[in-house]
Amino acid sequence: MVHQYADRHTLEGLVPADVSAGADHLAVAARQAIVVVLAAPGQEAAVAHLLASDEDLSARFSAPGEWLVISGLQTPELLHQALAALLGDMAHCIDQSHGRVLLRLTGLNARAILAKGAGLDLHPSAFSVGQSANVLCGHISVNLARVGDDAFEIVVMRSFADTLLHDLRDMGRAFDLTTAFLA
Amino acid sequence: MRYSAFSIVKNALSGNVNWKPAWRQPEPKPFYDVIIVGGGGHGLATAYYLAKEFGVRNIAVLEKGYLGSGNVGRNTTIVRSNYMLPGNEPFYEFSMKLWEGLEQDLNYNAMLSQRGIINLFHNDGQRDAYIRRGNAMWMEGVPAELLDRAALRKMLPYLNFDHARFPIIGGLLQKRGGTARHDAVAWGFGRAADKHGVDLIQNCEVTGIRRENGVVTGVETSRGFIGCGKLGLAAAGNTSRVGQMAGLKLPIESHVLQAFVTEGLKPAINHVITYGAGHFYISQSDKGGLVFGAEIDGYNSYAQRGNLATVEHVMEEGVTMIPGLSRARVLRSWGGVMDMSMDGSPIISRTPIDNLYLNAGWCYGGFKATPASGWCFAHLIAKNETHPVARFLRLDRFERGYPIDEHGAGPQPNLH
Amino acid sequence: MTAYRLSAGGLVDRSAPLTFTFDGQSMQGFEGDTLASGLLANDRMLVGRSFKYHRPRGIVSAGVSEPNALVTLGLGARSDPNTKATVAELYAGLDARSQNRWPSLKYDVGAVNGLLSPFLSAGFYYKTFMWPAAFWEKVYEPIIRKAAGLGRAVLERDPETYEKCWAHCDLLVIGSGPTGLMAALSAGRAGLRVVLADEGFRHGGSLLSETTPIDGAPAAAFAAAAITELEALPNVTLMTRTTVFGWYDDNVFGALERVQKHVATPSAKLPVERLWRIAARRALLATGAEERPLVFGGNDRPGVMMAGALSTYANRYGVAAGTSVAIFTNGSAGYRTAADLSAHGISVAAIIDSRAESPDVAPSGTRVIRGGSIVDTKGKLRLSGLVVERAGFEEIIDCDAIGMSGGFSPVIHLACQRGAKPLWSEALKAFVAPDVGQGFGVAGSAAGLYSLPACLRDGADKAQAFANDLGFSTSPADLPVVGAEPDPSFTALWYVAGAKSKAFVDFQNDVHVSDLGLALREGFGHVEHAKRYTTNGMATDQGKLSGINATGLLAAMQGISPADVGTTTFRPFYTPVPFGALAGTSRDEHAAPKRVSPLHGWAARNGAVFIDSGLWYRPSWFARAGEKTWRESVDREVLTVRANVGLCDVSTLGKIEVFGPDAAEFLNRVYCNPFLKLPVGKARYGLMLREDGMVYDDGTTSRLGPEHFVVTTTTALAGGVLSHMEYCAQVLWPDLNLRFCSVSDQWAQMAIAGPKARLVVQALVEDDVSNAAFPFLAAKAVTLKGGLKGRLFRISFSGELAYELAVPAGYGEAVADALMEAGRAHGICAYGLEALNVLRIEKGHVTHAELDGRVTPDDVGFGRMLSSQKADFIGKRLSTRFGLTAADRMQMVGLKPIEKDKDIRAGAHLLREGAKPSTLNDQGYVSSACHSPVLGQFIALGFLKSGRERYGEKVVIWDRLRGEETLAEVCSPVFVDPANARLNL
Amino acid sequence: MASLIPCPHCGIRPKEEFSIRGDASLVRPDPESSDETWNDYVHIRANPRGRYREHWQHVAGCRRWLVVERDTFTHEVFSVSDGAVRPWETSR
Repeated sequence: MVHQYADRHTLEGLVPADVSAGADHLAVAARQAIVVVLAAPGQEAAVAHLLASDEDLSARFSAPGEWLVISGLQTPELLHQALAALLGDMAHCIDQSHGRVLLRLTGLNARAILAKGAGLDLHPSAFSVGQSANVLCGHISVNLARVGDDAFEIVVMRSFADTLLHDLRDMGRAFDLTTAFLA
Repeated sequence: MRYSAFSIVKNALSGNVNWKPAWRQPEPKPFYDVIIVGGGGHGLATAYYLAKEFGVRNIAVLEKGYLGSGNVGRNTTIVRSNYMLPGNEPFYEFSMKLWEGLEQDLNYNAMLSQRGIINLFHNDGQRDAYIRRGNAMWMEGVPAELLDRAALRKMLPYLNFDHARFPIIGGLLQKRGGTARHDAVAWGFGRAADKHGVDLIQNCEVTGIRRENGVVTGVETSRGFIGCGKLGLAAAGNTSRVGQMAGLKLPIESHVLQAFVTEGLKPAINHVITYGAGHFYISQSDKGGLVFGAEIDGYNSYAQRGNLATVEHVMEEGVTMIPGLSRARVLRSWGGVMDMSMDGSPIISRTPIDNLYLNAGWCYGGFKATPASGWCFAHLIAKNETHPVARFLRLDRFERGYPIDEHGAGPQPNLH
Repeated sequence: MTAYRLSAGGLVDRSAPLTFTFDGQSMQGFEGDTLASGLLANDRMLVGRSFKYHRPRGIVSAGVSEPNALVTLGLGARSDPNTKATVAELYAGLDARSQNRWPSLKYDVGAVNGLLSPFLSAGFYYKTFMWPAAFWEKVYEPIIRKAAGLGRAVLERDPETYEKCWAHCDLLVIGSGPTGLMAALSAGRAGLRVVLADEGFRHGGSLLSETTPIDGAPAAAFAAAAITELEALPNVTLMTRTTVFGWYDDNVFGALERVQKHVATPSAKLPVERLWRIAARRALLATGAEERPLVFGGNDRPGVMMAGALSTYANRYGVAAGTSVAIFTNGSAGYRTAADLSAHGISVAAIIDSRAESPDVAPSGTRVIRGGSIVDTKGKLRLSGLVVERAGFEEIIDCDAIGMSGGFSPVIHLACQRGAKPLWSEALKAFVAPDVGQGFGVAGSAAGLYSLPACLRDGADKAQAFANDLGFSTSPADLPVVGAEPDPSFTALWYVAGAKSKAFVDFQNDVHVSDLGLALREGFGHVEHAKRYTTNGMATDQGKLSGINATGLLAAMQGISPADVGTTTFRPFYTPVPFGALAGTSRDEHAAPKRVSPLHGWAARNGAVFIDSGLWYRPSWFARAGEKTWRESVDREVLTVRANVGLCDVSTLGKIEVFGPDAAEFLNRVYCNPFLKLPVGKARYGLMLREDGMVYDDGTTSRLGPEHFVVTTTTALAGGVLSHMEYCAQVLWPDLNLRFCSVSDQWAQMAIAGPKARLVVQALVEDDVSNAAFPFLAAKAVTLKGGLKGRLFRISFSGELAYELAVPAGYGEAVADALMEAGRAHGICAYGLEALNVLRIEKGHVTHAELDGRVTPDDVGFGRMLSSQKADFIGKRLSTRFGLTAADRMQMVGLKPIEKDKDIRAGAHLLREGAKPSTLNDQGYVSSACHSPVLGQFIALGFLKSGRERYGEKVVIWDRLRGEETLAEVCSPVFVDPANARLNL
Repeated sequence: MASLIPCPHCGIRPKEEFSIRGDASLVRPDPESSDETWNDYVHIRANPRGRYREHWQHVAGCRRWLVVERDTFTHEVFSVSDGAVRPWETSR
């Protein structure tokens, strides 16, 4: 009987692995550890503080007392264990590494591309580096984070990733947006 | 003055200067046997039938704006009787039959156009629900036809058969469904009511309802107190406000529904079509404008205007249903305030106050009901007895547990 | 020749000639022309026919108010009917055709309507066409519909693309004329995020036709310099070809950008049009003022134009609309046009000034007829002269164009779209915008300031005020130097007395003065009634020219002030917006997102035929070679599950994990059946009600730990149930200590069902899945051989021994493949929604075909689940209402045709045997039906009045819609294994 | 209102990110309350023209249920707050 199972990315076959990035580029993370952290009622501030204190963790705000914690370095299991150890009874940690897909949009036109889908004001004065939020992009709810002046990360539910990819490519058509898996 | 081809010729030859006003502009009398609040389609129809069918003589209709200034003049003109539930179908079919003789009865051409209404469906579950509906229509003796994809393609080749996100698999056709010229319905009923002696009093806003010993004795208005023997409310989106003046607790929320018209185009869409994967519906007027709408904006509102997000959603549905609409230019959008009931069905009912009667809860479907609503409300007011086809449309059906919920959406008005 | 290109002047690029066609005739224009200026340069004044009388009509305006010059551009699926020639930008290869005429523009048969006009007065159709009743749809309406509309709708698939975009700014300036430019400069210099939008293809608005120098240079040069400065400011966004069409709540504006409507072959990389939603903290309306037509006899003759348009054609486009032009004016503006024309060497035949006296000075040598009025015009397809009347004397003056100037109306459309009523200004003889507050200002001519210096100052002042309001500091405005100009003045003139032919108010809809008089006479004097009765203002220009004159006329006829008549309601859209642009990219296959199951690839490899199910695509059945109909495949799948084992993708069900000390208490309140005592490691079927006592959704909930549950919902209501639970937790019971999270996308979930299911599951799962170790309704985390972690549930929708195995989504396909491999020896097959549906009907399980929002738990046989022990749960109280517990409610039953070979289909109704069909006799309906391969016949679930008392009774399954009647026996809804023996194997 | 909602957790967002449920002034009755109280809660609405408190959920954002206090005629928004009666500790 088979004992090792292949982990298939939902965008496999839809995104090339070896395209050189253009000026505006959409990279799809092939593997990512993503854990939803839900602070227990009353523990929101303490959890926020602990998450902020660990430089290896990137905690994306999604709702009061709720974060998507992302790590490009750890496996889902290790991230989950690390968070459970860090937060103990203060929070519930739910592995969503398979339930979400992470995309990174970079380039001078990244903001102009996103403005075709998201109603959030993306001007740096309104949405600065380090900020994140759940937001509607077209008809799909995503978590959007600004990770650089011209770099954004988008976390989307796995089942919607195909459509979001199509939409983002369409939004980037005028700028010759390139797409590839993140090596 | 009776309207006819002859009257048109005669007046044309005399320079069209001898036409008489469609209705008088009476001063309010101190007392009426029956006062109807609301000079829209339902209020005018009620007054007309009260006078003509039920022999009530001393009637006034009080309208805060101009006649027909509410929803009767801002809807998408659709007429149909294709309901599923026994609480609704006989009532709407009664209305349909009244429509079919209305113009001759009123001596006014409301341009009833029975061009056929087609409800599209997109999956097996919807198909089964529409078959259930079609059979419910037949139970009431109302012809309905099931169209498959091939028949639809032949009939409406411009629908999105090949690139639809939600494929069209068939449709339910009611051939007798169609449209009527909305303003003309109000004007026709108003003119005919006036001919029967009804006082149509415009610019007369009801500001209070006077009660003595538990019965209504009259209404305070912007033109002074007017006494009445019986009071009927037909105030559509303002029902809650008027009802509150009499202390009524009502299962109604007011919501805004937007409607739209395109620039005039040569006729291309010759039916009324509704989209089953959304709420979009469309027909083309005899002037050439494509008239359409979809869902309500979703929030409580008394403003006769809506928001752009809803507009965009309506257009998405429209273009998805008929790709060729893409280049048609939308000329105007407007909003009507809908009296959304808690089960999506209307109320024609007595109230806890003996001589106060209620006609409300029409949601976005009041126009097609206009004649039957008027007739049944007049029946109720005149005889203090419910008309058989309206017997389920009671105000107390909610507390008694007899909702008439066509959509199965429960007591949340913005889901109906 | 009457209209022609001037030898010099204008902002057209004479070095860039363009060839275009009109009604097949090839013509030449220049870059910078509109179609209208191009047509005039080619001496084409006659461009259209009116709606009702098919009267010949020419170009009237030079902008969006144009009622007459409507043409169809493009061919086939790319055609754009009703395009205003006055706005359409000329490009090489543009193909324009006239509309509403047959056989040709010059000879139009429809013009016969004009002869019948006495019979076609306003509202005539309401008074006739009623006899005989049957004739309306058959005879009258088709004739009327033949006459309907102007341009032709093709209804072909649009090959172009559209898109939407958001913009956010501190200040939106609408209109880039003198006021808007100064406003944008002031705000931009102060550092505000500014969007400056103009509907034209070139910024500058009226400055592009302006002859007064600014800072000693031509006005257009000032505009160009201002734009250069604004372009250099990073905080300013300039948008041309962008019409702000609507003002919505919270200062959100809709704007349409025509990205590629001016190019012959649009680039595939760009949309042809783009819809902008602009969220502006402040907005300034700088849309200028509209010149009013004069209502005089024969005022619709081709060649009668707005005076300002004549100036624009001459100054901006270098085109003379006539060789000998008369001006008819009630104010000073007419004199300016006369001066403009004279300066270009165009002969001015006369200035006819309705005022007996005025201080205005005509160009030298120009004849001025003060106190005169035009009472008629001459010519057929083109104006050849006019009849002027003064002091009782008439005179014919030859001319081939008339410029009419009836005063000005501020363009306040947007300001009044949100319910504010325009205010009548007696001083301005015009309606002005009231103070609408909310960060929306009106400036320049739109605010009734008509002189250039006043507009420039007002734009700067109001922008600075907004800047200060938002906390930006500003320096004193650096205003350009312009020679002092008097405000143009005029006297109100709603109707020119003594008309010898029809005097039109609404050109496109052919509404003339006597139509409005008739409306008034018949009681339709309210401005809204008059509009609806006569159709005044309802044409494609939405009354931009006709509205004010109708109000003035209705007032004058009644001897009251226009203030007492008011205007009709200003509503979106300021100018028409195509469906496509408002829809953007959400159309066709992309009308809604497509959700992809983690097992999609597995299903596809196994021959799945997919069907859309909400936003998902799910396998409907799995076709195998040799199977000719879907029924063959489905029957095989069902029989395989009943005999061996099958695998079904159930990943699309909603999955919500609930955590916390109060998790059990919470579930106990949202479900009607008890959950407090559900043991860890167990699943339970739950029924969720709405507060009105009706069933909302169902699903299994499993307790994975003392404070950890996983709730499943139906696919259709996954989102709705989550929202409902959030409402309950956040709003109703915020004191409960719990949290939850949707995990629907994390897990690939597979149902393995059939008597051999255990063999297949055990082959993959490390844990013991025997009946003893893992009985019916067991639920727990498991480890797959090899170490993969998953979850296993012993639940069954099919009625067979069944497991649902969940693994992290990415592994779904591999695990499904492994299950198929493990099951091969046991005859496993993949099964889809159709087979699932048959299996559950055979077992009497409900779906949303039964749970349609109108049924109680008791209706579907779950009355006993309503816990009487619980103090409270959602829906408890109202489920006791009389109507919800009445004995004659419809209850779910099974139905079997008496003749075994008859079929039953969902949607049929039920009648007592021998009863006549009627609503009163209606006994119920069929909710689900299928062919049961196990029973070898059709079976159905249905709802029948007092149904559970009627097992054994024969009822008629009445499907009139499809012409079928079938006699059936009422039975229990559980057709297969009523003792549940198979579940517990 | 209705174009943009200032979510207390996420900032100003367009209407389409929200779903709307209805009157937020209704309080779910005690189980022991009268039939009339329960019927009023489920079916009767004050439906004022003017100031109104309405439940909106930020479905595409934080998924919090919010109380939007606004005017049903002018559509002006007066305030938006979290729907949980207990003050929520924001930890953003």
